[in-house]
Amino acid sequence: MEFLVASAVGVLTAVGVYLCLRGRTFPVVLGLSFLSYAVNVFLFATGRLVVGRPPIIDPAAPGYTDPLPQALVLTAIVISFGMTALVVVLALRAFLEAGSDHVDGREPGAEGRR
Amino acid sequence: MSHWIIAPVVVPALVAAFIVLVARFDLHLQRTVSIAATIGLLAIAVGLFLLAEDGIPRPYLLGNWPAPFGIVLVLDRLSALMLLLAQILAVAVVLYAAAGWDRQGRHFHALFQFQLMGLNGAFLTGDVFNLFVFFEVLLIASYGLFLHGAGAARLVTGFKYVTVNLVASTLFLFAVGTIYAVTGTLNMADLAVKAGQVGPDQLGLLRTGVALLFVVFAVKAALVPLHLWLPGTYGVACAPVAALFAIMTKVGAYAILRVHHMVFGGEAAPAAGLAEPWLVPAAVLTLILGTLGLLAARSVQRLAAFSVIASMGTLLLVLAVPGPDAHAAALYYLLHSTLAAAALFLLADLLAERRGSVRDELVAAPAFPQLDLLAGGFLLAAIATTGLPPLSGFLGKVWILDVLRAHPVWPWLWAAILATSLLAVLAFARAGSLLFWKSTAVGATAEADPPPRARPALPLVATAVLVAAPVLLAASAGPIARNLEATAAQLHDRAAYVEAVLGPQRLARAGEE
Amino acid sequence: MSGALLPWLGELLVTVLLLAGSFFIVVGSWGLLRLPTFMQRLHGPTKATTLGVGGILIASMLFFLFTEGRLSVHELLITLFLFLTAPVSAYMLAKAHLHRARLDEEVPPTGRPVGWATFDPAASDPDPDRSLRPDRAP
Amino acid sequence: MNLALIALLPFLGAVLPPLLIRSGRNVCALATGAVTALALALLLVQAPAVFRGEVVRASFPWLPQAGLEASFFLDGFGFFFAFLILAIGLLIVTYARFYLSREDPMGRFYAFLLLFQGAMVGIVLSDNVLLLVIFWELTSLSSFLLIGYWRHLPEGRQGARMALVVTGAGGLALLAGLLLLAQVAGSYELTTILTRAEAVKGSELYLPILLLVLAGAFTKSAQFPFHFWLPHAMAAPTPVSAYLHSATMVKAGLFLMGRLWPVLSGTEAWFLIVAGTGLLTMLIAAWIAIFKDDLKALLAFSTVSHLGLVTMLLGLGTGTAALAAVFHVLNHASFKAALFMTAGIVDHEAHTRDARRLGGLLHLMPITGTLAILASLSMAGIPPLNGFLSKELMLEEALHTEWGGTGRLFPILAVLAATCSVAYSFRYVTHVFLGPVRDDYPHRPHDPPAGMWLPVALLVAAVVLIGILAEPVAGPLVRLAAEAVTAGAAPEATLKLWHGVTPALVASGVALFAGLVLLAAFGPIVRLREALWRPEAKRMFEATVEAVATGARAVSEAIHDERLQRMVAWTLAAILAVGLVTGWGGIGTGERPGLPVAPLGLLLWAGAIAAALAVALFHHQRLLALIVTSVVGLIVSLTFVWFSAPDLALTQLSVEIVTTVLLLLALNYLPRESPRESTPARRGRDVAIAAVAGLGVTGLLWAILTSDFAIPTISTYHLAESKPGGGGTNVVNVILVDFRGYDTLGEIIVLGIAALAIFAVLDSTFRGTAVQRLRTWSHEPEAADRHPMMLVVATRIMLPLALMVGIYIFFRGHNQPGGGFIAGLVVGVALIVQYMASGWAWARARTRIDYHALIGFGVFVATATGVGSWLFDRPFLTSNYGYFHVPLLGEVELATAMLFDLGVFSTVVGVVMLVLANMARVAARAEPQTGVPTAMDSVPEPRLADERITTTAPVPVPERTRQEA
Amino acid sequence: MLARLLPHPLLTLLLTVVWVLLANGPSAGSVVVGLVLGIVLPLLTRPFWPDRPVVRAPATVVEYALVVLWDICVANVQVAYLILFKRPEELRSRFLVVPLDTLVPEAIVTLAGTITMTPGTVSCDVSADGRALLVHALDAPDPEEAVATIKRRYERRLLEIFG
Amino acid sequence: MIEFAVAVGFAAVGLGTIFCLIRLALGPDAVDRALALDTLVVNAVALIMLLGIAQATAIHFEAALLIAMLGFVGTVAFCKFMLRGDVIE
Ligand code: NA
Ligand code: NA
Repeated sequence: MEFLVASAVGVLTAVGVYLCLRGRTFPVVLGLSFLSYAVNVFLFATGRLVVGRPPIIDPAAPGYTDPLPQALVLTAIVISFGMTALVVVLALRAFLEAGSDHVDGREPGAEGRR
Repeated sequence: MSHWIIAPVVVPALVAAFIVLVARFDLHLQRTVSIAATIGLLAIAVGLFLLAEDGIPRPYLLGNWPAPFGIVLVLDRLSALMLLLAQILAVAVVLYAAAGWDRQGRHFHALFQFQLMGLNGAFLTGDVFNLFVFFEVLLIASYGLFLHGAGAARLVTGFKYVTVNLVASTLFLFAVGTIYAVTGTLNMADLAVKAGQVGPDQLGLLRTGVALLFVVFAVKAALVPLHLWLPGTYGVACAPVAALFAIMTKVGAYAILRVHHMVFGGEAAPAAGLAEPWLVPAAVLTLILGTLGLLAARSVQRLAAFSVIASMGTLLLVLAVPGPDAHAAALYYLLHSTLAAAALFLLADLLAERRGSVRDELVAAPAFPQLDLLAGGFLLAAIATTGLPPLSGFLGKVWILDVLRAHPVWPWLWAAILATSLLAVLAFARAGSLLFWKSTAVGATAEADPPPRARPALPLVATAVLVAAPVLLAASAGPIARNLEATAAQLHDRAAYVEAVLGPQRLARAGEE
Repeated sequence: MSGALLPWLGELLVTVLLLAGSFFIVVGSWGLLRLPTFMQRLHGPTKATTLGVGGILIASMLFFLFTEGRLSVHELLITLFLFLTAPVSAYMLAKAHLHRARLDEEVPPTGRPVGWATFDPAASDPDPDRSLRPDRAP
Repeated sequence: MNLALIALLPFLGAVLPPLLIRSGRNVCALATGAVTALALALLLVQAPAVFRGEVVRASFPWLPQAGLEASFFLDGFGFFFAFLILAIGLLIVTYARFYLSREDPMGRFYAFLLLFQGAMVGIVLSDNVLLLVIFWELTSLSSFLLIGYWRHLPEGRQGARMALVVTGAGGLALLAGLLLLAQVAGSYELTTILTRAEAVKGSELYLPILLLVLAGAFTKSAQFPFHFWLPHAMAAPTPVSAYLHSATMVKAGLFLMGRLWPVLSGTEAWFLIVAGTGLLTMLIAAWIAIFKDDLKALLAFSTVSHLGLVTMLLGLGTGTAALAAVFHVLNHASFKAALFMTAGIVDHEAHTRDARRLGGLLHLMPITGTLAILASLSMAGIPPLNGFLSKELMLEEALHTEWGGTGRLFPILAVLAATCSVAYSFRYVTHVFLGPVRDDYPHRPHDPPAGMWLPVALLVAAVVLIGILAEPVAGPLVRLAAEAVTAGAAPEATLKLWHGVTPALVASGVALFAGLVLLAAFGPIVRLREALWRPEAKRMFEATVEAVATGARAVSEAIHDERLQRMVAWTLAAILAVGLVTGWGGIGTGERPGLPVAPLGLLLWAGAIAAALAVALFHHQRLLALIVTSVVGLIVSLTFVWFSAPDLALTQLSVEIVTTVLLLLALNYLPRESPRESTPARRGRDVAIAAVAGLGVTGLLWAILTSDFAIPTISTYHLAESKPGGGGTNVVNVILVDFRGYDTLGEIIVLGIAALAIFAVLDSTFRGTAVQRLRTWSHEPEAADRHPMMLVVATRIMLPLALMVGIYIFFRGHNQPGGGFIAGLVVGVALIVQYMASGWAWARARTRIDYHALIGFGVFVATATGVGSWLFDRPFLTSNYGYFHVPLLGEVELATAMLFDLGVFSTVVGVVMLVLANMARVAARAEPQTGVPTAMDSVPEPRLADERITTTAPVPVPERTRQEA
Repeated sequence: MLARLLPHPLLTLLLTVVWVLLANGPSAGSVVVGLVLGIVLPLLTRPFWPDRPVVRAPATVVEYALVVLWDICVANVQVAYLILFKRPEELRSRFLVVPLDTLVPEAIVTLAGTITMTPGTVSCDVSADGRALLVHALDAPDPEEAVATIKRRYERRLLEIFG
Repeated sequence: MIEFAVAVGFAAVGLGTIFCLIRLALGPDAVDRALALDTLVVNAVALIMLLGIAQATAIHFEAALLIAMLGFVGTVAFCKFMLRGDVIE
């Protein structure tokens, strides 16, 4: 399974990177979401892939997976949620204000004053 | 254990919460609370600075969990110094903003306090993941502050600023994840210990993690080519925010010092010396591009923005030199460049406010009120920024030239620093003569004088504080330098840090149970 | 899985329920894939899947009852929520389809003086309370 | 102490003129004069010691880490210069009082002048080389301010900038040179450095040091080819020209060469560079000076020429030459300052200083004319004036100097220069003062008030006196200074008028004769010169600066073009470069056994990858991309379920939903499709970057997952202590609210800030262009009903259920998957569904919670919970818990961590709702304003706008009526 | 007074049951907490459910639930057959219009939900006046009969419950 | 016997997932894709329950509960968007 997870994280990263390089705000936002998926799974996986051993203390449990990366990922998810929310709103507002949803605030080719 | 150590984080958090909770509809109350709190924080920072003077790193075990299992704050000379710098800047900024900028949008003071919380938290923490969290706090507060007052340019630029920083934040997590995977710890002191125990098979992984972490800090520090976000951002932020941002790049420099020179630096660490080969050429490029930007700038605020880049180039160049001597010089330059850049940003706004429709653009325009006063301020700020004598910019540069001698290619570095200094002088001379000399030739204000608005003194006072800073830094260079030497020495005394954080406290916890 | 404690009958029951649930899951998804029109496809998942999941949930409940001797009723709750929400999803999907495929001419008339809510502007009351009220004046 | 005070007095005194100008111009000038006089007095107090041969020193620590000390010393050379600076300064102050007009801001003038004076004195008294550089650059700065004093004059601005850049550049070179010198000599103190001549000259850094130091000296002293700035500095008021650009500042370069003479001179390089440059400068500048019609320009080029003369003398490296150099500095200072002042008087009186428009002034202003003629004759080297004496010494030295393999070239060039010098000096006399009185002066001149000519008279008196009684009047001082230059080697020369008929005298005579001939043929020669190519230094400089600025702008704006795609691409490229270079070869597959591949896992893997790639491919259709992205989110959640991370799964799921709603809300006002606009090349580049990034991350994670790490992780402690120490069995939750509760505090604050920032950003939507755009936004055709009945009714049952589940998850979190954050999201989502079903206005009117307050409360509670532990003298966020028996409920666990979690919960609900409600508010604003008034119209106006509705439910809802059809 | 305290008694019951289910079984503690929440939550959320449908025949609720569950099971098999073995073109899919007698939104929604949950039919829309339901049938050879079945089996009982 | 049934269940869910993914890919309309997503979410509940049986643990209950309760919100949001553009109006 390790290779599946590693390669999936790689693909998510690649897609995130590709979308972040697009010229419109919305794909960039999606790209950031993908990057956040990727890094969350990555961070989570640094605690190794363990099946059936959740970090819930139970006398009968045979063992536990590393809980710390999970806590870190939780924090990361929450933070990236806040960031995504902000960046979405920003994309919207920039579009409403500038009249273009190009990441640079003006349609390519249009004369723009610096 | 002094609870004051956490105060720089808790106080702004509570004040911001109070503002949101209670003072939301009362700008006057917001101002009062915010200013009082900031001044209070300055007092606390001074207190902590004095506390740290004894040279013993003081850990603060959050949740009373022993290090390295809980999160630990560490007050040492460096963190105390950065705290002090941040609060000094903050006082000037909040005074400046309270004269009217805070009215331009919502929640200025709450965001401002949160920004302080983020900065202070980042300076105090002794945990790499917590550093990430507080990076995010200070970043998101900076996004909010940056967008303060909105406007198309700010929104479009804001999107870019946020996007680039989100990419960097993602990288931070990749890096921290890698480091945790190899070392199994997040505590900086523990990392310093564990980094030495990593087996040869996994050294590559650790080095990669550490190098990636460096890139994160380099983005914050605007190291070429990771600096592209800066000119726009600093060029369109509202003045007090831009002034506050003067310290944001320094957070990157601080983190490099803390993480790469303290935690992973030194003789014991396998990850030592990773960045240096990259750093020198990139820093020189930063210096050069920043300086070219100074010549290219079309407004005072952009001038200030590029001066930040140029100063980061100089600063990072020194960070490429290992050892406490170089870092003492770097710290001096850090203090100087933060305050000088902030002064320039505020001056840009004072000018913009007085020059009518041309704002702070570098074009000739009719003379304006308080021209001589601002000319004087600009002159001092320009002297400081370009590194002309006798202000701190010069002293910092001389000191830096001195320590750079330890670098193998020092003649080139000297040449870069001196040549860019000259270009900076040229740029500022052109700008200043245009703003203050040529303007008078344009003739008196042809248009009917707008009704004489009351010009509040507060912004002038705040600006004066910052403009005076390079003078004071220069005048008291001796004692400051001695302090910075001790600071740098402490930073490099890894063993003392580790012992302070991990040593006796672990025993104390066991005894308590 | 300890079969020793599990009475044969219970095991059989669980197995049957699991198989039945599995069957309906496949059928539902197959319908989603196979049926040619959207309206037909809508039938597959919203029903068969729901019952399929329902079967597995009951199986799970019985499984824990027989293996660990405790009655796990959480599954009932999950079923409850699925039954509450699935029709809403289907309803909204159907409306979205009606709207996007512009089916206002294809659907039969309401037999009322007004049209279907998706198409008739009379339904566009900004006040949800009033729009809920049957027979509201157009 | 006194020494430092001499340098500092003018700086301190500089605050006086601007303050005192309100008391009148006389007071202002008097104060300035008093400051200068006091400094001069302090200097003279030291005279006896200096003349005794002592070296007076004073030192204060400044920045020893960088070698900088505020250390001063006074020897003969320093005394000589300091005396010149202060004495002439006193005269200039007097002169300026009368020269400046009423419109000129005098306070500022005197302030700058005193700054300059201080800097200049500082240079000559500095012991520490870095201190010297500081003062050096301060003279550049103050000269910049003085040249630009008349800020409305473009020549002033340009001249000032040029002077600053050229001399500033020299200063930077000097800094480098002196740093190296200090390194080689092992000390930053001149008094020590001057004793290390062998070490310096023997060092491999000698040549760099020499070049750098000379770059400083030559720029300051306007040596060819850096001479061009000086004439343009003449845009300054004449007192400035007289003071800075003839008597003092330009001599700083000479001073420096003299100062470092012991350690730098006497080598081949020194001779070639210094003497050669000096000679060339002397000749070229003198030639140009002849043709300058502007009196100040003429004097300026003559100054350059004389500076060249002194430079040449210093370059010769002999003691006698050094003596001559010092002597000429004195002489030149006296006659040139006088000349500038007379030029100023002419300008002041006749309102022009164009030689072509003047003539015959001797008759109209006899005093000025006489003084000017005397000074000019001295400049021409006519006996018995002091200029003659030093010129004789110069020619004497030049005559036995070999250069370019011959002993002829040097003297010939020197005589040529002297010839030109005679020519321009006499031109100044004849074209301005002699000849008939004209009637076309712009203003009819007469002698100025005594205050203006008295300083000139004093200087001319010195000119005459030194000329006649050189040895008694100037001898001791000059000799003292010269001995300091040569480090004690007493120069062999006597200062007297008559040495007999020496070759020098003959040369002098030749020069005089040739010069007069030259002047007689002035007309034809001017035409000849105009036929020659004349490099226009100012234009070249300006063009260079413009080219630099344009180039810089081109480069900078090409690089900093603010394009996000470039920013991101470079950022990623840098990350990849660093990652690959560090990781390559150092990272590889480890030996750790992995989990077997489960078929379903493979399926989910394929699904996730297919979905992700589909999003990349079809991202142009945004709704589609969003739907497919949800699939990825779902699979990520399932991954967390699979690999023992229930809390993560819950969080991911609920965050996913909120994010989707948020994106849809935004998408409503964004274009539904992205145009296909990137070129195939660009896409190729991006795919390449993406692929490398993906492979890199895969490799990194693969290496991590397959490696066995020997070091145990700190989480073994968390697992062990979770129950006994933290009171919870859900270790992840205990980490979140206890072990690392501080992280969580930061995290909810991030959320809170995000909400505040979003609120602030959206708040501004209701002003300016955005409103117009919103109002005119063309919607796609919409379905009719806003509030589908089934949805509305279902959500009314769902809400209490969801709240209950939220409460359940909240309380369970400490021991089982769940917790405040997830609970907050569940409640938030439940409320969102209400909003979706019934609309923003309806739902908001029924929510009595102020979301701002909820956020503030949450942050406050969480922080205050942390602070609470101070009461027990425990660190911030120290938790406590206990078990309590409650009737009916049994054992109940209460933990402070739960209070903390309550803060988390409250913040999360507040954030989710504040953000969504405000997004919805944007939409409400955009509604076409038709038909019945809706609740949206009652949104408070922007100034006071808040998400709070001040007037709720403006639409009266009648009682439910039942009507049969 | 009681009506004010218990705006939706059935909801209170439902919530109590749900809490007990969440607590994974009845116990004194869970019932008490469930009851408290069952009372408090409807009060808190009352503004969101302003109407108060009166349940007139609580017993019919149980009957209705059993009928629906039975129908779900039976019809599922039929639909499975249709999906698996009938060629799509053989399906007589069509829209049905179910005229409504009930005027209670909760009843209408319950009916629509029931129709959707019983295989073979999906509720698609209501008329703008809320007096007719648009239903899609996967295979309805006799549309009138299908509509009649719906009205007979479900709407009749709902009318009993909600009046 | 139950192991077998669980394996069949996994296979069924897998198959169902494949069908959903194919429908997701085929479309043709966004509504079809939203429907496919909705079905996937329900399949996910089944998958989680099966995991619970296979691992004999109740630890996944909350996840299943949350999907069951909130899974439809995404679908509703997508539909509302397609219907009105404005998700919250
Ligand atoms: Na956290
Ligand atoms: Na939790």
